[in-house]
Amino acid sequence: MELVLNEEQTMLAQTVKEFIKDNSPVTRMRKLRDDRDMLGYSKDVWKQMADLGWTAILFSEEDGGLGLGMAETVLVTEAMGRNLAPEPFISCIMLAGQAIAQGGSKELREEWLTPIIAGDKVLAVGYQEKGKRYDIRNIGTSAVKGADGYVLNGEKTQVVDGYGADAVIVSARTSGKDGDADGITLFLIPKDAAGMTVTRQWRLDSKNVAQVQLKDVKVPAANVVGEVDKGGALLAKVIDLATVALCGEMLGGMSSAFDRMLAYMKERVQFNVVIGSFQALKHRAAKMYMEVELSRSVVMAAARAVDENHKDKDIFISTAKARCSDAYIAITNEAVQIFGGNGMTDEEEIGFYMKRARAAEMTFGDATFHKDRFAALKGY
Amino acid sequence: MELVLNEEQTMLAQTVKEFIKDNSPVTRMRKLRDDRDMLGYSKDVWKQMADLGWTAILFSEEDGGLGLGMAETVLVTEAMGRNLAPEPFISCIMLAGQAIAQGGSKELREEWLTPIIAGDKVLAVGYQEKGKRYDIRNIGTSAVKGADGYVLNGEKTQVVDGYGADAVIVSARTSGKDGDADGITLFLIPKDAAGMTVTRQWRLDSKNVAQVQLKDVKVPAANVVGEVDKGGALLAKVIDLATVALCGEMLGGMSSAFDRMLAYMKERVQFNVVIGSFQALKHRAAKMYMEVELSRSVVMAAARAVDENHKDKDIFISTAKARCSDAYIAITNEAVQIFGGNGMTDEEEIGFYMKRARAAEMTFGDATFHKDRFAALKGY
Amino acid sequence: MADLEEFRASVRSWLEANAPKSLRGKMRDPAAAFWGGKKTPLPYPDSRPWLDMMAERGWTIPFWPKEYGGGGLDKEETKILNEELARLELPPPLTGFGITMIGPTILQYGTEEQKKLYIPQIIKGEIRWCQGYSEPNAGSDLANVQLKAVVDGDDYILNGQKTWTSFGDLSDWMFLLVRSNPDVKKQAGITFLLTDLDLPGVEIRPIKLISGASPFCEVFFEDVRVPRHQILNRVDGGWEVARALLGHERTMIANTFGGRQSAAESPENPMEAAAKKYIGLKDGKLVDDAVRQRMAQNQIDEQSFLLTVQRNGDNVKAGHRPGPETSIFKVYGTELNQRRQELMLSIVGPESLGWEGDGFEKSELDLTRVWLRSRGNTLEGGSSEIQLNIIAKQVLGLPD
Amino acid sequence: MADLEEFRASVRSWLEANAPKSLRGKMRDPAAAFWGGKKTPLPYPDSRPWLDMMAERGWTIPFWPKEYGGGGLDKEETKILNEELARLELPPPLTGFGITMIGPTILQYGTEEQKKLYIPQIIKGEIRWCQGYSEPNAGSDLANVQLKAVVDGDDYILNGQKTWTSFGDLSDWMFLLVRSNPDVKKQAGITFLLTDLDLPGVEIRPIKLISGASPFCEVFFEDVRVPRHQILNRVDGGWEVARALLGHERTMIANTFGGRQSAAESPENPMEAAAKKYIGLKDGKLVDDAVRQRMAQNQIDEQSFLLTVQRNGDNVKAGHRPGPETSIFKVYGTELNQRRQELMLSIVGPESLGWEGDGFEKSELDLTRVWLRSRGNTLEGGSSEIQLNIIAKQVLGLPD
Repeated sequence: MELVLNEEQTMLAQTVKEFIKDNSPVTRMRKLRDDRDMLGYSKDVWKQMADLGWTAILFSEEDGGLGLGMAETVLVTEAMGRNLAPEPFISCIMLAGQAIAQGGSKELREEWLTPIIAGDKVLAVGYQEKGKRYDIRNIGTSAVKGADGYVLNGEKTQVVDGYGADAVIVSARTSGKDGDADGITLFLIPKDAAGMTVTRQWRLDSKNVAQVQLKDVKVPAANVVGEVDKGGALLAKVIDLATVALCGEMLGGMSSAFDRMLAYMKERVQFNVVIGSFQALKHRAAKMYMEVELSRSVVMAAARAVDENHKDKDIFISTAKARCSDAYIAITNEAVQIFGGNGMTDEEEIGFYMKRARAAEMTFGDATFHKDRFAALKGY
Repeated sequence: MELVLNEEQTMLAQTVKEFIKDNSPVTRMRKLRDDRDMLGYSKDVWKQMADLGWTAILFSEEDGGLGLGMAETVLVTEAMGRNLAPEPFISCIMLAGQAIAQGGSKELREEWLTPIIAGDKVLAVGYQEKGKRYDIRNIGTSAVKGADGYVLNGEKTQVVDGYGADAVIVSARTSGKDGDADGITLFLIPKDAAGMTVTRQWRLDSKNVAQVQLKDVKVPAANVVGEVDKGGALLAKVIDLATVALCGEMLGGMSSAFDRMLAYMKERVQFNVVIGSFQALKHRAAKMYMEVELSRSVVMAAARAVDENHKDKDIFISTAKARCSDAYIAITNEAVQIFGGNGMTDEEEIGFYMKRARAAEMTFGDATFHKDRFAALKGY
Repeated sequence: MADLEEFRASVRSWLEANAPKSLRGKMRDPAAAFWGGKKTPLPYPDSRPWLDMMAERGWTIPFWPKEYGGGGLDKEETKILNEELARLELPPPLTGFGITMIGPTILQYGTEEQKKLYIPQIIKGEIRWCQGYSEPNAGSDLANVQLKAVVDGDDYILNGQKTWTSFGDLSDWMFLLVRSNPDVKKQAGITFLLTDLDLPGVEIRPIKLISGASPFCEVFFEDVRVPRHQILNRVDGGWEVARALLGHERTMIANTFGGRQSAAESPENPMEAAAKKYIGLKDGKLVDDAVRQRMAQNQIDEQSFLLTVQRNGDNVKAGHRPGPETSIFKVYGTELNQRRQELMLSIVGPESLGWEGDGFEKSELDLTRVWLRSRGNTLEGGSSEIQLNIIAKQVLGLPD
Repeated sequence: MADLEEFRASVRSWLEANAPKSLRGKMRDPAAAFWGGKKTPLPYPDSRPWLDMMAERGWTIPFWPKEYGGGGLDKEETKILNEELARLELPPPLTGFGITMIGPTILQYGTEEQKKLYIPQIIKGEIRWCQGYSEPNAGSDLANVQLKAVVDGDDYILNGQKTWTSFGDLSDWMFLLVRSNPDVKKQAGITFLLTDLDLPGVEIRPIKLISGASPFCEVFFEDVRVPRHQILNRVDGGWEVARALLGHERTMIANTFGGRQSAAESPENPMEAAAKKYIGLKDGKLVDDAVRQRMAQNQIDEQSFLLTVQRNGDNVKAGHRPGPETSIFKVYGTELNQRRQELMLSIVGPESLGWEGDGFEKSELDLTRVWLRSRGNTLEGGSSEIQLNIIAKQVLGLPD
């Protein structure tokens, strides 16, 4: 793999960065939060991003996409991460879209992929359950096969962009027991399905997340995404892709936090000099800079490993998620410390990054989870 | 417990410190090393220390001791640690002496304790075996009961002060299997026992350590220290005491390393100023200072917890060993870094402390071993 | 000796007869702390009578001199009183900066008139005090005081701003530093002043923090007239007072983060409880070994820290000079608390991400805020960087 | 394209016909590296003929200009040569500071006469070079050069001392910094000089390290006469040369610690092997979970680092400016290596404490020394502190 952007990628990176800069300053995300906006993102901005083609990047040309790869995808999420743009890229494109693209029947793909890529419909995936931590095979939600389809019962938590979604894809156990890899099936449930209640939850990073309660929800067999009992593998695969995209976002976030810290060090005066002239702070900044650079390398490598279907791609993915989790937290902690009292105020934007760093760490497995997975993949 | 020295303790601390300062500069330990002195310590200095009463501190008045406690003992080992005095305090007094005092028959005590306390005889304890790491219940050495006593076979490694010892107490398995707590017995073997070969080993900290090979060594039942099959518990108890004494030594070593580093920071000029004026180094020095202070507290507490037979004394001991191990290593690493190239030369004494820190860490269980034990004692 | 036993008996019977039954057992209830003054809500209905009856005997601060309304108790008697309060698990009747900071400072620097005036008010909890040190462009550079004080007759006229004033909105009076002389070295032109916050021209605005709470305020002064007799120590002698007072503050912070329990005690441990709930044990060991090791490290750090606080106290009690300086406690205690809160997040996992509302338990929502709040610990009361500078200079003797 | 294939065929047949069979398979054998010169022992009997036959074609440094004895190969041809060497797993015929440091610097700053004189000697491995930068009281302050150079006719007369000279005792010539002008700003009075070490007045003493080895020397100069035409760049223009050369050195150190294998490769891993031997697996997991986690962290760090080195190289190859500066590689690479060695000690446990002799395996004794040696990595070639200063200033633009 070559860890360098080609011409097209450089152009894409530039375009996305400028769009986000012009259309999504952090003040936009703050306003959504202060307004207690139920959607938590802007349908309008999302539609513009779709019109620019970014939602299409990863889908095949057959499905109406651009047939590009993760190397391009992480450029989009990085730019979004820089300004904490809350649009449903990871939920709708990486999770739901990819699940349908890779596992959906022709009918499901025709019905849902076109509006997803067009930015007209938003779908979410509910896989997380309260108290089940990071192992997606731990599922309390059940799906029982009946005469005409399945009946689902259970509850999902923190379903990202689940509130207001046009449909939610949920994981449910069709056979086996808690912790089994087999016996999990993915079901697509349109928003008006009887028995499904979607409640907005409020999280520290102000993302749209929702509780999805399922009470005797009937789902036709045609709405199974992927194969019955084999949804665990599909979900894992899709989450791996989404993890790389999230790492891109985290890279953008930590870069921005670092840049803000550095700018503050050059401007804030104490004891008659800028604080950036204190050697202890300089050394800490230099170390944080190294963390950003290392993170950039592992994100690029993970994206390319996926694109090349590298035999060690899982190792690259866990390397990226572990490193980005630790680095994003370390950098935002340092930044808040260096911003001093100002960093503790809600008025200063740096705090948003510190909150997002935690939420991102705990999405798709935290640093420890991925270090454990790394060791297991290495065979020790 | 009161974490403060009383008047007698303050006086003792002063006396030991002065004696070591006058009689045992680090140059003495260097000379023993350079001369490849087989004993690795000085019988003469040891006798003087005994004459001053320090070998008697922990023994009961009945056994000819002073009947004092660990609170006093750590003052002696701390002073020794400051100058890396290599005399056999921990091996002979803490391990062998205590094993006999607490488990030995009246005959054994009469025969061995008096010369031990007088500094006339040196005994060592062989409990460690190659490849068995830190769990003292993993024993390959066997003792088979015969008509007149036991026959021992096996090999001990890194027996501290084993070379030239007048007798070696070894742990051997009399029943059960590797890893069992029961079934271990301690045997006292005089140096001239047929079939016992003691070979000097050379370690990075230049301590006297020895391989003890046992080939059909006959040991009379009268030489069992403690009860048959119950030697594991006695050994564990004695090692706990010795661990606290070692923590005292480590505290002395890290204090001295820290003091040397600080002095160097005040004297070494670079870029026309002393390097102690660089803020990054100042902050690192301040952090190391905290480590020394925290270590002092836990060593004092562990000693007092043992003396008071505190219900949580094992927790205090593991706290002390874990903290002192980490701190001694961190401080000596920092010190060598701050000494720069000079710190890397054999000529500069700071390197001796870095080497000793590693050896001390790996004696009686490393930091990880004691954190694990701490968690287990806490019930999680 | 007999006297002391008599004293204990009288304290005990008085407490049993008079201390409000509703407050018994609330000794460790942080919500039971009462900060006094006119604006702070009562924690419990009986908090006011409890304060009044104790203040009458001077027992809100039992060892302060009787002549100013204190209890006048000696060390032994104070200890007995505390033991008897603990016996009924009664909360302290009063807490606050009056007791821990400005009171001792007035006793040290105040004129006889000032002592007679302010100390009884403090003891009775009549006014709640807040601190006016920080200013917007000062940060760690505390001597960079810009708030102007200009003499006009018997008054100073104040113009400028303070910030990071804890509970300024709930306080009655402020002790603050003002720039009384702009023409000398900055430390030499500062005066220490006491002022009523209800004066015209004072405006108080809460600061919203990342945790969502607003425990701090900005306080603006526009042509505020403060009588000149309300200065402490001499004109332009405020820096000395400020430093003395900071010493009191650090001791207080160390006590807060060090916890008041002695190191040997083993109270029910919330971290262990959370680990068992959210992660679970298998064969007596936490299933997540990484968390297990971090917990052991954190608890070892905590024990080491508490023992160091104790050692310092024991040294002082024994009449020796204190061992490690209080700056250690501030740096280590606050960073330890941050590590503790971060570990708690790792233990609780995704459920720790909640902000409010559905789908999160109250304890989970509380944790999020407590963690965010803990980030400020290493900034307020002298940042970690400042404390490390102090240790390097004052304790280790390293040059500037 | 056809030409390249022809080139490959000719290289292959020549190597197969001529390269010593005894050296095949020794590509990764660190002991096979040959440093050239008159004093360094031959690693293998065939090392000399292998060097000579390669040097004849200029292939010790294949991409250097043909006019000075280099191979004159272009990028593609160099790549093919390396691939063919790798195919037979042949070690490089020559290594050393001539190739990595002083050679490129002479090509950059040397006069035509100097290039004609020195470059062929370097390519043929006739002289081994050592570095004379550090002095006893300089430490990280490299510009603090005290070694005096006084003009006397056509010569300089040198008096003073260098230290930390790698393998000074095995080297033939030294490139060094001398104080040619004591009356100007320290950087402005330094001259860069080349000198034969066999001249009268030079004395070389090895320094014994904590690891027991002596890879460095002190080099003393007493009235040593060096011809003035052996200066590089202008008189008093040595600092510029020194900095250019340091850039070459850092790149070399990064390569050393970054390892030459690409990040994607997974060679047999000595740490994993040691962990399996000394700790052991149970249900496919290391029994000691703390070590397991530290290993994962260390390997993640290593992979991140190697990928960053690779990214930098890929950027340069693609014609972009390099990404992160080489200072990053130095700091991170050396500290990573220290962490790696410390982790190795933890893995091996008490058996890692041996120094020599009975009761320890050779690999255990080697580890002890390698660990001790690794402590110097963050000091030599510009300490970590200096590198962090450089990053802060030159990369991040923070003020002095």
